[in-house]
Amino acid sequence: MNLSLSDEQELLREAARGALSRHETVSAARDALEGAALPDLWPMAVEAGWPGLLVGEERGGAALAPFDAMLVMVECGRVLAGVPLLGHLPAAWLLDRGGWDGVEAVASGERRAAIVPAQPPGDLDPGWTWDPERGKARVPAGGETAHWVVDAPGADVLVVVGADGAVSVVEGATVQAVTRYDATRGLGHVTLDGAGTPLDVSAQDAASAWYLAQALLAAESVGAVETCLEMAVQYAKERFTFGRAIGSYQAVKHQLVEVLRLLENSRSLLYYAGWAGESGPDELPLAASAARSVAGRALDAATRINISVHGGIGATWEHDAPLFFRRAQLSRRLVGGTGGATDRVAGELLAAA
Amino acid sequence: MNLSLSDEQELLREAARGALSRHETVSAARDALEGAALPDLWPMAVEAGWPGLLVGEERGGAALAPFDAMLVMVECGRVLAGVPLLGHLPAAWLLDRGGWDGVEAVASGERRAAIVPAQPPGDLDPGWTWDPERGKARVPAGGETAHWVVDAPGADVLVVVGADGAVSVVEGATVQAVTRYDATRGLGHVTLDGAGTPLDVSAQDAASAWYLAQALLAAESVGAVETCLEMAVQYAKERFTFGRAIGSYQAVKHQLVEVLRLLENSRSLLYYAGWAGESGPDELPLAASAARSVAGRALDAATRINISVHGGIGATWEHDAPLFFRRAQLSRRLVGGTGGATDRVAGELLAAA
Amino acid sequence: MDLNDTPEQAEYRARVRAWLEEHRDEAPPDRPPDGDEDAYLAARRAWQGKLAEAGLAGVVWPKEVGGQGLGPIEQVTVNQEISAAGVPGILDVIGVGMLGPTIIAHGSDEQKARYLGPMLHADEVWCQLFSEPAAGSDLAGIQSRAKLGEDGSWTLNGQKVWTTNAHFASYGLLLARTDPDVPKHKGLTMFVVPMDAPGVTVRGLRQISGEAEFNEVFFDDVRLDADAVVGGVGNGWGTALTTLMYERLTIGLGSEGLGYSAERFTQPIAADPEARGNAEVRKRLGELGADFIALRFTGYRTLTALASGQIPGPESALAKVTTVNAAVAGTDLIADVIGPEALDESSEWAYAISFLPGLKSAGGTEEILRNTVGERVLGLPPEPRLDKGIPFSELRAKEREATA
Amino acid sequence: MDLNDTPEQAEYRARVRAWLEEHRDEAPPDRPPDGDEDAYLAARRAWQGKLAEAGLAGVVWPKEVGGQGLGPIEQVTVNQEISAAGVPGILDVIGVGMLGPTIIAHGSDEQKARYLGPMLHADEVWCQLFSEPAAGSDLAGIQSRAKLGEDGSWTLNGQKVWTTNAHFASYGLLLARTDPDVPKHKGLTMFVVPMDAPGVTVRGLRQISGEAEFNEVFFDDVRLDADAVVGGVGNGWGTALTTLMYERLTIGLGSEGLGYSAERFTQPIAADPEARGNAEVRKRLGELGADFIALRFTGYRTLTALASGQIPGPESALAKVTTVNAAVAGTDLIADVIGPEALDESSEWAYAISFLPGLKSAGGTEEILRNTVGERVLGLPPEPRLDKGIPFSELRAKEREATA
Repeated sequence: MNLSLSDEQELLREAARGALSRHETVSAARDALEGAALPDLWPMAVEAGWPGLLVGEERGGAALAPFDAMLVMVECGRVLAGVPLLGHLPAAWLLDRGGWDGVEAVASGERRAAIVPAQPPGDLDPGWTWDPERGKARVPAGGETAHWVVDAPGADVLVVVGADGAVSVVEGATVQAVTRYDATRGLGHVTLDGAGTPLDVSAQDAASAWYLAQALLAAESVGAVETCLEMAVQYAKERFTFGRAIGSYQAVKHQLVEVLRLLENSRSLLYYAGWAGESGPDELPLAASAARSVAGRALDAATRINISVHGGIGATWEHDAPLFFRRAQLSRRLVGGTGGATDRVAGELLAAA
Repeated sequence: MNLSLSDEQELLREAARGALSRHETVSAARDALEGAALPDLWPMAVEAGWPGLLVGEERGGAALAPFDAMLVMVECGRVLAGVPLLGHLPAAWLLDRGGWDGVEAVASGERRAAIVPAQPPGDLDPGWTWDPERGKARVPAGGETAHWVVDAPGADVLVVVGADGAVSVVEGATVQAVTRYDATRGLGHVTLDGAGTPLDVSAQDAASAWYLAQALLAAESVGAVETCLEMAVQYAKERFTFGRAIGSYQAVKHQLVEVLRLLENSRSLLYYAGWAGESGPDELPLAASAARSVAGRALDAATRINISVHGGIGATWEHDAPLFFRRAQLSRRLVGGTGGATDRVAGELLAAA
Repeated sequence: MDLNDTPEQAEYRARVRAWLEEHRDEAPPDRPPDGDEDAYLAARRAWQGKLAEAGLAGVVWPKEVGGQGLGPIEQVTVNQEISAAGVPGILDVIGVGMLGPTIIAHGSDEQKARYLGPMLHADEVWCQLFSEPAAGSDLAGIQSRAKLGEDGSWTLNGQKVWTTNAHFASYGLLLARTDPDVPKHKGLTMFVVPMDAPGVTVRGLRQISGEAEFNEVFFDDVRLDADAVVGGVGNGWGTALTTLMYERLTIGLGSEGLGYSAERFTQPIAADPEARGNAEVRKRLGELGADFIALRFTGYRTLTALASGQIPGPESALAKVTTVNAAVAGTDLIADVIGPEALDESSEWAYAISFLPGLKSAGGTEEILRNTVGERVLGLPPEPRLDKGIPFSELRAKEREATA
Repeated sequence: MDLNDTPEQAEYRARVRAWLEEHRDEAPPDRPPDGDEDAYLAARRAWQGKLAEAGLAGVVWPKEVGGQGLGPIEQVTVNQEISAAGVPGILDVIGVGMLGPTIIAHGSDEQKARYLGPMLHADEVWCQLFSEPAAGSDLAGIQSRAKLGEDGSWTLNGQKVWTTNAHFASYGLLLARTDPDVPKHKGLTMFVVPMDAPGVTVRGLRQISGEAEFNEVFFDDVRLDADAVVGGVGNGWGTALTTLMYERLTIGLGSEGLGYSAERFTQPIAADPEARGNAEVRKRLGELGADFIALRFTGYRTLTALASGQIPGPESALAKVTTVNAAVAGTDLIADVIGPEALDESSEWAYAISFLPGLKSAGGTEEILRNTVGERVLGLPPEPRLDKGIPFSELRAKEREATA
């Protein structure tokens, strides 16, 4: 029993924080809302070796574990960095599992991949479902256009999980780029014409890719919660009203502690998801869904509380708090939704009962 | 536009409070948990004219409106009085509507009635449903035993709403008295052998009886919330910690204000339900369900917060706070449940959209 | 208990309705069309002028200052009929609803004669200059400073924030500190400030949506005449309390005015067969729907109290808490049902999602409202106050020290 | 990150498991059967004695006082194996877990020699005599008074409350005020009190369920010898902090020990085909289930910190908040699904529903926990303290005045 980070993991995290700190990602998030182009952080990611984090060494990757990738996502989430790892990492992992020819270029980041994921069968629904027009997984796969696919715009390779969990590789699909509310999140409507190359992976692998995405999104959310809590605590120490720092009032203090409580619970579940991703595949559906569910709730609470602790100024365009709020609003409705993950927690518990 | 009480209503309320104050109803609620008999409050109710509140004058009743009955229920709820009006009043009202022969004796209180209610059709379910083994309405009528019928034990006349909303009068049914958690609430499992006399009322009347019961339960809950808030506020003024009255701490103060907020919302909805019960029958399903839903939430919050404001002592047998908590726990699961009422609010809104 | 109009009220309502029926074609649209904002404002000013001439503005103002001398029920009747007719109401809600009544209560005869008529007809729109960046919940902690000159005029320096309509207002009612060496509630004075005076700068303050719904206003050596003082030098706090009371009243009667209602949040769910049968969606809709319906009746209760001569207390502030929280629950639900498309910036839902976090603090944070209600309504003991009786200048020094 | 045992840990676990396997038949049932409580207690004492002899009690106590000198991971391993074997653990969790370590840290050599052995073997069970009716959240506000006599002995008067096991304990560790004329944290002293001393009265205190899970203890001129003092006269607060630290540790490692888990709340829903397909039920189950799973891993994190020599801070108190709230959500859900039958007094659910409101305040109210974490972990400024530096006797007089 030892949940402390290894020296390598500490290094990975420090390096990520350092690399990201050289970019003005938060103000870029604001500028992007007004149409400015986001800084291209992919070269930085490539230099850091992130594209190949989950690809085997013999294929040019770093052969690290999901938990390591989650550590990187936490750092990206802390600064709202628009690094398209949420789409790339599960895709690269599947391409590696399936022994796809071009995986080296994906691992090196020369080519960027994105997953068009599908939600694995659950206790109530025996079929695979995917995102139709909403951010939810509830219509059986088979439609021609997959909506709201994260990181699809600009991806060179799409890894598509279809009905019955079969996976195929699609190059050159038509992707309509869209932006919704959080301009740092690349989204696309992907039109599939069925002309993919089958990838030799199991349905279990396809399922793991879905849960990996849930865990990565949970980690990214944890990072954003950390920043919101730090911002709000700092302000609560500095802002005075009625002769006292506002953080000395229970109404403020207890809300901040509530964010901490949700953050600690989310962190605990990142460990679970990380462990399951490496050593406990049977528990991955429960672990990753629980992490997504609790981190999603934490993100929702943290971004709202951060604004309200700041009072009126927290709800202005020039403040950073709304940028995190925008992140929360969109994340909650992507890749099956926070609600879908919560439902899956129940489904896994019920199936095991 | 005038929502103030009439002089007659003020009098009715004062009289109810006065009559109830002559009984030790709260300590009786505690003693009853250890098997003591509850004081028989029916003679007091008879003397006050409550059994005939909703029966026409020509049949010996007071011909008052649902809102008047709700005012009496608020007072009963304030002191946890075990007066079986929740079963009697809707039953008496239906018997009056149907021109039942023996209604005078019911109006006078010489004979006590109780309703075996059924939930009217909603937007999703075209059929009538009633309480099966749970406090919920979800199994089509037609079973032989209706469980958890409020005030059934000791009732002389049962008014049974059956499948398709037909109503019949049953005398001498087999009633198995049961007690669950709140010993002031008479409950019975009623075995129906089908030998009732049809009562000539419309399905709309049968539906109104259900919603009347919802409104009465809402009113009774409002009374209990009032008492809990008063208890907690009083204690918060008197109890000191770290040199200050605990009510001066925001954590305590804001919780008490939250109870007040829920209470005020509940009171507002009692007006709506009262108005609809008298003048707006089309809105009664929405109004009564909304009142039940919000008052139920208020009761849940008020009873829990009352205990926690009192600290450890609030969770002891000798304290009154747990008796109100017990009331809340059971009420929440009776007559379709608070959750059922909330669902019905949604159903009415959706049906009207 | 009666939800219906009395015969007199019904007659009044009929007259209001008839006038609106006859003149609705003269009304501008409720929201500016894309394009010329100046022209739109001019049309709204003209429309308020017509409403005022017809007696549909300043309903509760006394007759001697141009009002109708009627009660809150008539005011609500007018609001309801205007809403039912689908036309916009008055442009200067803040002036006519809150600042005018303050001048009526505390202003000099000259001030009343000069300002109230043009305000009522929207020839001159007003703005409220109370809030400051460093004085949020603690309104009395304002730092804008007016210094008395030897000639009896004042020189004003400072900054205000959250100022609605400042960019086209003619006048502002401003609270400034005139004596920093007494405890903070005592050294304040209320002024009328011409918004075109030299040294006044207005800057739009953008909200989450990107729209500038408020302004910041800067004062740089702005000269005010002696007769700009409203209610007496050093009496600013008492004068401001009148404004705040009318603000509460406006909010208390206007819970449906924010445009949120049970019906609005029901619509998109009713249109979605799967969502309308989903137990979790229904639970959330049922809870927030019941809250909105409760607010409607809380409004009727407030009105009943007003009509019998009572002034609504701080408890009507709780209606604002319910409104904001139910609306947040509603937008959360709708966006969960609709998905990312609800977050399109041009969607009404995205607009509401962006608007609500700011509304939570507007007009007093939820925390301050709960404090006030806990102390004034429930009679709970106040927080210990560390700032009582201490000169304002000394307080500020302490603060700087604590955060250094 | 490794959830598995190291080889050494695995070997230790195997040894523990083997011993339990061999001796499980000697264990009494976990709950008293109806009937003879004295006989049941005797069996539990004997079982603790066997566990102690096998090295499965006092795992983290130093070897020189009869413990094993091992670490928290071994302690948790023992807990897990005892739980897996389905046998009860030690009877005197409070004594061995919290009071023994306090005596080890602050007691005299004589006290250690006299008390620790019989405590470990449950020959003498202990109880904790800190809480008082008037000193709830403010533990230092205790009023029980010990006066020093001329012969060096003490005379104790006062009342304690929420005392687990007092009705069969041999000794209690008691905090009393020995000097009321200094500020409240300074005038306290810790004592060992024989529970059979003349003047000690124990009365059962019934909870919501009707069961007497705690006791009140009254002291009426109880005479204590000079050597009853633990940690020095006037040092009672510091001594008590050691106990509280071990209490936090016991709670932090024991989040699953209260018997609530995701699995437990899933069971009744899994058995109900309609409930398990209901979206609202699933949402509630999913949320509370995820919370319980998080608690399990929070426990592992605490253990990781302990194993590397860190002491868990006040943030582990948050685990208690999550536990209580998730358990309340769980019982609410189950009773909604099952209906009134879940409220039968003999049902496990009714018992939990009755138990949880008291648990919310036990070991510090949620409000106090949030204060502590906000100040110690987040570094937020404290509440203004009105009682600082004021002699206890004067504070009490002020209180009486304020409520008069």
